[in-house]
Amino acid sequence: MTRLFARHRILLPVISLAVLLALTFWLQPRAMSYFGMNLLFNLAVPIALATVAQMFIIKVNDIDLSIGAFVSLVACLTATVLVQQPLLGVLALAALVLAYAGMGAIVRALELPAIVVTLGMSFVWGGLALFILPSPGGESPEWLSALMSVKPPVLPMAVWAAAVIAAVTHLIAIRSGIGTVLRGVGGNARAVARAGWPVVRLTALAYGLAGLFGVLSGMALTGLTTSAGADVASRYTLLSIAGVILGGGEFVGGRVSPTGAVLGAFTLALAASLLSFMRLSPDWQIGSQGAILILVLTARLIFTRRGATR
Amino acid sequence: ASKKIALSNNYAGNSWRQAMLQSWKTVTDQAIKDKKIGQADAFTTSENQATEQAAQIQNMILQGYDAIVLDAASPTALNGAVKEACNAGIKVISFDGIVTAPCAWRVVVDFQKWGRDEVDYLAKRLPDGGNLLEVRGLAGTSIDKEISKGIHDEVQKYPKFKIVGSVHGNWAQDVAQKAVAGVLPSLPKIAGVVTQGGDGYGTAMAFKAAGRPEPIIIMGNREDELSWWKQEHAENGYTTMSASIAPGIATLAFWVAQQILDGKDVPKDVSVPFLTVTQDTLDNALKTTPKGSVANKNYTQADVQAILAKGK
Amino acid sequence: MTGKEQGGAAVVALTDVAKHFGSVRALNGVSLEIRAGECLSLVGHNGAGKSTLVNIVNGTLRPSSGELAFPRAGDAAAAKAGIRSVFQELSLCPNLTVAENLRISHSALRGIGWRRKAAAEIGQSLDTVFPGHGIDPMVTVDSLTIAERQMVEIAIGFAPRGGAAELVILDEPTSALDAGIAEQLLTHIRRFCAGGGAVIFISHMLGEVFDVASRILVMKDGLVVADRAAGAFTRESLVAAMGHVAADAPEESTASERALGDEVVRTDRGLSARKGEIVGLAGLAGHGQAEALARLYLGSTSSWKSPREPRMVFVAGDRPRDGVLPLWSILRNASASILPRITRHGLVDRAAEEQVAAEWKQRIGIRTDDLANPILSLSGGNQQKVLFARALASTAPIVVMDDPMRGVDVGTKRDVYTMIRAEAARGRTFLWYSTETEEICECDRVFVYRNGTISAELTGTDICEEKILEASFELQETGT
Amino acid sequence: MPALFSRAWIWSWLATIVVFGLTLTLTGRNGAGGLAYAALAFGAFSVIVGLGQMLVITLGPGNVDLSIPAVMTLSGTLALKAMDAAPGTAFLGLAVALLAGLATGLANYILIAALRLPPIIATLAASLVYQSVAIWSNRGLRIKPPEALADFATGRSLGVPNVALVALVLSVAVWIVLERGAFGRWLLASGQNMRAARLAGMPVERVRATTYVTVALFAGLGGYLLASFSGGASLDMGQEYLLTSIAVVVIGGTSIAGGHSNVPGIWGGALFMFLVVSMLNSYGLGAGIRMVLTGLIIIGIVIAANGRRARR
Ligand SMILES: Nc1ncnc2c1ncn2[C@@H]1O[C@H](COP(=O)(O)OP(=O)(O)OP(=O)(O)O)[C@@H](O)[C@H]1O
Ligand SMILES: Nc1ncnc2c1ncn2[C@@H]1O[C@H](COP(=O)(O)OP(=O)(O)OP(=O)(O)O)[C@@H](O)[C@H]1O
Ligand SMILES: [Mg+2]
Ligand SMILES: [Mg+2]
Repeated sequence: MTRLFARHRILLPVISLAVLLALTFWLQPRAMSYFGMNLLFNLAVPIALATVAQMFIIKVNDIDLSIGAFVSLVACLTATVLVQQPLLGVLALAALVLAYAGMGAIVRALELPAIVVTLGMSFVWGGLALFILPSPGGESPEWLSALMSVKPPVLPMAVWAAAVIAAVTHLIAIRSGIGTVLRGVGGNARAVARAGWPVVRLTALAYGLAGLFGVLSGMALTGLTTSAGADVASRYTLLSIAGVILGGGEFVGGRVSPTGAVLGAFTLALAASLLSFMRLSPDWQIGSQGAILILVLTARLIFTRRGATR
Repeated sequence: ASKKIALSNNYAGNSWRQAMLQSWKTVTDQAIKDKKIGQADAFTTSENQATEQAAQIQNMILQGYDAIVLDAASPTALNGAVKEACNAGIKVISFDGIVTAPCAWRVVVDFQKWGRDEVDYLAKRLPDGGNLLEVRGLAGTSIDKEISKGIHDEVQKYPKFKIVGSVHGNWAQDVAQKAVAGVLPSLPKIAGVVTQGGDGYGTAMAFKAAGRPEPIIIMGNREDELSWWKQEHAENGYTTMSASIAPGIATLAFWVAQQILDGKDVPKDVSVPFLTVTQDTLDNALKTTPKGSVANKNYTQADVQAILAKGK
Repeated sequence: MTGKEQGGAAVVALTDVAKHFGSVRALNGVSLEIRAGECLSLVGHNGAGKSTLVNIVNGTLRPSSGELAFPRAGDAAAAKAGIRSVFQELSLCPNLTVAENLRISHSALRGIGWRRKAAAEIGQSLDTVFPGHGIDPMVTVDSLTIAERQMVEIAIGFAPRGGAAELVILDEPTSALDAGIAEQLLTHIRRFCAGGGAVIFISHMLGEVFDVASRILVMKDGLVVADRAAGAFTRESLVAAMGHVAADAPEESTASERALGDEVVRTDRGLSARKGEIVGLAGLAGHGQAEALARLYLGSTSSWKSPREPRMVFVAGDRPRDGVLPLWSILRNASASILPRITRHGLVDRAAEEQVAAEWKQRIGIRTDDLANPILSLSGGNQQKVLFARALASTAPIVVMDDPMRGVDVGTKRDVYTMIRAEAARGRTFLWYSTETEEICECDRVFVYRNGTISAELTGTDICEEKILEASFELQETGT
Repeated sequence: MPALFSRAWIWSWLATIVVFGLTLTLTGRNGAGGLAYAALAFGAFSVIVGLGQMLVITLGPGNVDLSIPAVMTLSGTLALKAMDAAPGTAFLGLAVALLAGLATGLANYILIAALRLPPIIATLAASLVYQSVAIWSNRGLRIKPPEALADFATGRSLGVPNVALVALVLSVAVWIVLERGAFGRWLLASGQNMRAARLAGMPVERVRATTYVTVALFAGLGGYLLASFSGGASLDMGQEYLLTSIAVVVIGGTSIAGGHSNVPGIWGGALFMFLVVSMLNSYGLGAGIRMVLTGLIIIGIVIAANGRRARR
């Protein structure tokens, strides 16, 4: 049993999500429908994208404290510049992705602690966002809102989106050759360097991918909420870290799972909903989020520890 | 009378919100006992996040509430969720932090007017004008922008006033205190301080610590602000004004929701005045305000029916 | 063999290559040619320079001086010349699968289905080298045993990787393999060389060396001391060529001269020691000695209490991992274990600290002009002396030493031996893991480890290289 | 050696001096005293929690305490509630605040050690629970501190704010423990190499537990003083100290890789963080530019300090 968990790390996030989902359906049978699932999960889509972005950073043994501010900035750009001047907007978003890659290159080349650099950058992104959108507003591009509210057959948009995100990032991070090398950097950077790879450039690539998914997250968020604000996603930093860990990832060693990260993000979103279905007293609604995080992570750590000493 | 109403609140971290939750509970408990409504649950998310609140609204749709009373984190970012609620036949009533979605009702407070009233009061008190310090709220929010706009627009009318400094106090005494203390050394003599509520006491503390003469600081109905004012008045005749939204506005929104569910025809915009405290009403306001809380007013069904009747 | 290698150019040619790390002369001028079809075996003591030499050949290190050429390929880059390496320390990414690890060193592998191709390639290589290996190319490396990981590394070394291996360097490839698997490897090496490939094979297992080598090169202190065809050596002459001159050590320390007290250590795995005894742990590196000592030490001390008079102290051999506190001065490193004794009211008595450190600097001869210098400014050997001082300065009756003489020069070693004997005479007990036979011979009693368990307990005159080798090298079957 | 030592914290002090000078160009020389006084008073709180955060970060990579804001809020709330503005209860309040710190510190340590949660997640999750306890205990009422305590917290001795004197005493104590004490040696060793420290006979678990409890005690004290200073505890009063506590540590030259702390740097970092906001406010820059500049300056200082360290 424990060996099974050690082999297939993905099982634990799947089971946590399934258990929470079952509890939710039991408490709120109405959620068990096309409509219900959409309501439960559609706002988890941008969180999942941000979690994937965080995963690319954790994959190379760093941590990103700026992703929430970054996603907010992207949302602000999407709701303003991208609508008014689409070309400029696209260029700005591309520049942001490059800036992320540059951040990675600087972190690795100067051997700076990523946690500090990203902390500083979180102020920069937040400031730029305020600059673009001093108060909430803006309007998401039509096509984006339409895209985020499509009603695909069989399953709601959120579930399809999760499947697509998981599949695409799985392809990039796990299946592709370069993704494999990137995970190698997290696992044993020395071995990768010995085999002749330029590690600084690889790190920049990982950060660049994180930037790309950060951009997607901000756009998805704007499409869903139809507008933006300078701190609309500030919680995403900690949510994304928790999501990666819930999804079976580890802070060091290049051990991450894109599918797990998506599931982790969905689990977090679901946990919040479950708590609200339980109708706790408002005093304890915030604390219970912490408690449920501790519970789920404890389960995970018991399994991985047993797995390690098998 | 068996209808279910939910309160969606995005923040619980200050005395205003806590007083609001308290008012909600007092009034709705009684309403349930009186069989005027079936159920009225309060839900709170942390940290003023629109995304979490949107998810919360979506959950309320699933839970089958008949109406959602909403203090929104953002006027626009919840519109997606609000529209879904409307589509599901749920009545949405926003107050304090209102939403712009056309299908929702709004219990509106004219924030710009608040800002203008502050400046007008100062103009009356300071006919010679002088330097003003502006203490703003949370950067990036719409309420902050609205009040500030009202203040700046109105100052245009009084050329003798000059806003010489502007800091963000996040509607919190300790943050305001810190921000004001940081700019005071570089400011000339200040005649008046325009604020946004919840920051007047901190501002006063900062002036006191810097050993500067106390300007006229507009207060925001917090108990500590009012009692400081009272004390200063006793000592040296200090006079100012105080205004804010009463946290009990939530109960007004509640009764509006109840009326709508009852089939009454209610206009989309219900406007309410501020709760203003003047030197004359100060003692009375202090008496009715719990220690450490904020001046409040709970609305009754009759109050609301009267307001709605007047509105027509 | 065939005329091919006489006529063909050498795969690798080194001319007077030297490598210095700061002031450490790891390699002191080595000239060497390796031809196709040859299996060259490198032997020598720990730190003789074997790894340094092969790391120069494969391009990981740049020589400080001298020439390195690949005449056969006519190309300067080792990778393009078909040079492959299996490093001494693990060079796999533990979070990747076996097939993915092949991808790291074979960047030409791309396109759709590369994983399948990689799996097929590594699978085939594994099948060739280790028939019946039972390793699934699709499992992650961290779920493999140490031996399986080593097999994977070797298989990656021999895999075609888009060309063909000309020279495969194997740095102690069998240290983690059991006899059967090792035999498969040796068979493959012979086959590979017969097919025209060249191999550099480093091992401390002399049996294997004789089994597979066509030529043996003996290194000592960065120099080549012997380079002959394998047939020209006997086991005895090879050991003699490798070994230190051990004759001048006067026999003055036997248990009979000291009164041994009661048993003070006994573990459930059979390790025991008496008061005043010097107990050796011998055997090949990585056969469980270090783990046994760590288990003993961690089990007998607490991570909550730091008593004034600890029961046990530890001397680390793996300095970066277990010993040195790299940001600190020599002084602070030296006093790390005696803090509770020199602390008054929670504050460290710095005068006392300096006094103790100065005394041990004197006694153990730490070569520095100022104890306030950073520990990393010391040579490795001197860093090791600081760790010794740290342990011996405490009052602990039991001293646990995990191969503590790495990088310590001969003169100091003698001093330390004397000191250990003196301390033992005063009633201290030493548990001493060493990879050097010379040091093991200093002990009163020796436990030889093999595959994580004690395979022999030797006392008195039984403590000699012969018997230790016998118990650790598994040479019994050859009947020496 | 002293020259070498200076390098780590000199950057934060240089930055502080530059920012102070730039602000003075606005205020003129007579503003200097006021600005310095304000910086000391408000910097003191950052110093107190920053010292605790520094100890945790010294423990090595991955160690950080994200529950500082919640612990500040909880202890401030509980302490002021226990005192209930009654005279002569200052020490009772202090005891309550420290007890709250002790309890939360132990809880954090248990989550980290027994459940093996990564500290970053453990302290984050726990902080949500502490926040709820604070809400539950007093529902956001701002109870005034006893008068004597408020006077002490906002007062000055020898021209220096009392809170800065408290921070100074704590700093000296931490400095002595780190530089002279056995515990400090153990902590610094554990941060460099936990395994080597353990093998050298050091009580590494005790060090870890003590450190996590100490940071919570400091946060508790910080919350108590801040609440007394600003006239009451509010539910979000610790919020800004989440990033500030980390920022002052890294700006101050403490290595995020552990094993190395820097007490003088904490003061440099804390004064800098206050003064940079004051400067940007005084120059009348908007919130956006202010944040961008703050971030860039932080990164600049870290690159300067780190580059130095690499060259050493
Ligand atoms: N990167 C380095 N920096 C400093 N000294 C080094 C470095 N690498 C090796 N040395 C030193 O060079 C010498 C030769 O080391 P080398 O690894 O070549 O020995 P070896 O013969 O392979 O030993 P073993 O049998 O233990 O593997 C040793 O004294 C070692 O401490
Ligand atoms: N990076 C450095 N910074 C400062 N001093 C150094 C540095 N490296 C070496 N030294 C000094 O140079 C001296 C010579 O070092 P070296 O490594 O040659 O010692 P050694 O005689 O080989 O010692 P051992 O035999 O113990 O290895 C040492 O005393 C050391 O203090
Ligand atoms: Mg040397
Ligand atoms: Mg070697």
